[in-house]
Parts: sequence; C-alpha cells; structure tokens
Amino acid sequence: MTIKVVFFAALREQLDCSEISIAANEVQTVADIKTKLAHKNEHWQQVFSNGALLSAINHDMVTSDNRVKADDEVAFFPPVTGG
Amino acid sequence: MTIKVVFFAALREQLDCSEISIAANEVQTVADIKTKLAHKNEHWQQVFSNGALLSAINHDMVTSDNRVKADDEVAFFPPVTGG
Amino acid sequence: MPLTHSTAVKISIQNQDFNLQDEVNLLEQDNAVDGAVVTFTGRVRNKNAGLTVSGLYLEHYAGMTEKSLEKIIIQAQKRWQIGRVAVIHRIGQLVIGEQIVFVGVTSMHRQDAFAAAEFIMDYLKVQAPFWKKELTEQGEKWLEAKQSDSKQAQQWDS
Amino acid sequence: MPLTHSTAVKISIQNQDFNLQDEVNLLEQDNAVDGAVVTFTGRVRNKNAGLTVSGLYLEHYAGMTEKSLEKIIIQAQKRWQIGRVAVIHRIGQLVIGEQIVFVGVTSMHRQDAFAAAEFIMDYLKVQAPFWKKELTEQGEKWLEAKQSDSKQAQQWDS
Repeated sequence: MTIKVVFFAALREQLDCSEISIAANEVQTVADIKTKLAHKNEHWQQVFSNGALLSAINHDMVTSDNRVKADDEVAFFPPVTGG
Repeated sequence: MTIKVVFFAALREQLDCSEISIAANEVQTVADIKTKLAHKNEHWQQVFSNGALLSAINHDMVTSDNRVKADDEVAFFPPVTGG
Repeated sequence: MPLTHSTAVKISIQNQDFNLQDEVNLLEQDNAVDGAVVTFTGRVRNKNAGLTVSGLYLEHYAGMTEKSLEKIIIQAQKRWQIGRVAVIHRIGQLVIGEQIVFVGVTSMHRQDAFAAAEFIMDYLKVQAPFWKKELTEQGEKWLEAKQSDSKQAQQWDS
Repeated sequence: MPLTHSTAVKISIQNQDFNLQDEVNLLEQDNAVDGAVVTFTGRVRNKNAGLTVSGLYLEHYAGMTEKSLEKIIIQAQKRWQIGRVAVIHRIGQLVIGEQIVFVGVTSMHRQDAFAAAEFIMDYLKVQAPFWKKELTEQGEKWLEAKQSDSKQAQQWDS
C-alpha cells in the first residue's frame, strides 16, 4: 500500500531523484507528503521550502490540502514553462 | 483634361462597362460624377441609386463630397467582400 | 525572396496557392527575436446563406488593393509591437476547400501577434477592394457584404 | 491519420518537427464548413533575459501533459463555437529558430478561432507540465516561470 511520488525538471535535479515510494498509511494529504519528504534531511528540507512548487495527483493539478490514497501518483514540480 | 472612371464587380456587370472617361471641367466632386453618370439613361440612373456604393480617388477610399481634378482615377464599387 | 528588416512587410495578390510553412519560414528567416507567429487562413466554404457553393471567383482593384493593405498594416504596426507581416490574397477561380487568404504576423509577444493578425483580417474584410462571386447550384451570384464584418472592424475603435 | 468529426482534437507530444501546411490541411480535411483557421507557432528565440541562447531542452510529464491539454481544449470548446483543434508540443533538444509549439483552431467564425487559439496558448503556458532548460553562454539554466503568463491566463476569467 504505497504512493508513488515523482519529481520533475529543476526539482528533480536539485533532489537528484526522479521517483520515490512512500507508505500510504503515513500520509493523508499532499501537504503531509511534502512534510515527510522535507524531513529526510537538510537538503530536502531546503528544496521543499520553495513555496512556488506545484503538485498533482494522478495527472490533475491539486493544492496541498488534497487527500491522497494508496496507489495514487503524486507529482511535485516547479511552475511550468512550456509553449 | 479628363477623369478616368472605373467600375468593379457587380456594378461593372450591371453597367456592362468597366471604364469611362469624363471631362474634368464638368465635375467638382465625386457626387458630381455620380449625378452625371446617373443622367446617362434610366438604367444607369437606377444602378447609381444604390446608396451602398463605395468610391475611391487614386486608390484611396473617399466620400462623395471629395473633390476631383483632371487625371484623377475615380472608382465606384459595391461594398467589398474579400478575405 | 528573403524578407529583410527594411522589407518587413510582404503583400501578394496572386492566382496560385501558397504554402503556410514556407510563408512562416520566410517571416522567421533571420528573425530570431520574434518567438511568436500567428497566422490566419481563410478557405472556400461549401455553404453560404443556405446554398451549396461549388466555388468562387475573386476580383480585385489592382493598385488600390496593395495600397489599402499597406495602410492597414501600418495601423497595426502603430498599435502593437510586431515584427514582420505577410498578407497573401488569391484572385481568380477557386474551388471548395482552397485557401483564399493568408495573414501572418510575428512578434516577441504572442498577445501582440494575435491582436494584430485579427485586426488586419477585420480591416481587410471591409477596406480591401476584393469581391467574391459564388458559383452555386442556382448559378453565379455576387456575395453581399455582411454587416457583422463592419461591426467587427468598428470594435477596434472603442 | 485523418481527423474525423468524432476525433476533432489532435494532441501530440513529439521530438520531431511539424509542418504547418500539413497540420492545417489535416484540420481542414473533409471539413468544408470551417472557413477560418488560426494558428500559433512558437519558436526558439536567440535571447532571453539578456543572455544569448544557443538552444533549449524541453522536459514534460508524460500522461499529465495530454490530460491537461485535453482539459484546456474542452474549456475552449465550451466557450467558443470551434470546429477542430490541434496542439503539438515538441520535447527534447531544440536549437535556435526551431518550432516548439503549434496550436491550430478551425471555426466558421474567425473571431472564435482567434479567441480559442489564444486561450489555449495562454492556458498551456501556465497549466501544461512542460519545462524548458536554456543552453546559454553561461551554461544550462532552467527557465523561470513568468508572472506575465499567469496574469494573461487569469484575464480570461474576468
């Protein structure tokens, strides 16, 4: 019962990590995941202190208070710059 | 000392005429030319009674009170429908 | 013929078809500052006012056409920060689906390119001396000008 | 692959270049009702924030990209009377002057095609998960999102 967490672009490079798996029973919201990731170490804490980061659940943009459940794919990334 | 008068599209077909020359000393304005042409015969009178007709002097759209002079090219045509 | 900065405007009245990619490449040739290109293409539709149309005949007033398009483009250049502009209008006989008109505008800012391209089309519709004769199932018929086109052009004044 | 009325939307995320004329022909294939086609094309510029740029690297979030573009297009279809829509976005390595993005919209009314194409671009800029890394004289650098793009997208709400 896990949640797949993926990272993109500058965020992925800063973390030097593109994907991580976390236990679904330890988190209830996107904000919980962020907090959990920030507690890994000082570097991750610093990276996740960036208030501009965006998040998505199962390919839909969401805000931090959105709930997550097992088998969800949660993504974190910087503001988009396509086009 | 003449003025070249040209007709386009539906107007040209109605008149069955694409170009006519008139004496410059007989007209002062675009409206004068229209009046003169309308007096040619009943058919031309009817055709020129169409209030929607547009006019140009030397390739610039003008209104009926614009003055004309010798060697001008004056054009009459229906509202445009390009694009 | 490549467009240079001193000849940033192309106006062409022609019988033959045009190729959008070629026109856009020309607009962007040696023009690495303008990242945005907006184009409008008008095509011959199969219906008008309820009648089935098989084709069009397009007439224009040579000389005045070019002058009126130049004036419209100058107005657009004054209103918006745009780079290059191309306007192509076909004349003569055209069949259903064929391309009639092309307007292409480059800019550093997409908003300016969108606005200028729409402005040029709106004014072309009411000021450039082109006339369409439709070939319908009921014979040939000169198109009537649409009031909606006049209103659309007037909108830019407000 | 021809577009049918039931597949009036084309979304493609691809490495390879596209051809504007081919895309517009596809949008107009068996589509004689829509006389108007508006396109936007974005190209790699040679300068950004004062730095000389030699090229771009484009990353995206596969799956979410397509879903976000679909949602944007559905919003546009609700707001305006439009026919077909194509959105192409390139990913990977691109050099100066190369085409990055294409938006094409057909309609019976040019106003609707212009508005919908601009709307789709404005929302693509702030909602579709693409990221650009610029290759400049000072090395690689991820682009910062522009506040002007957020404002531009918000304008459609007013």
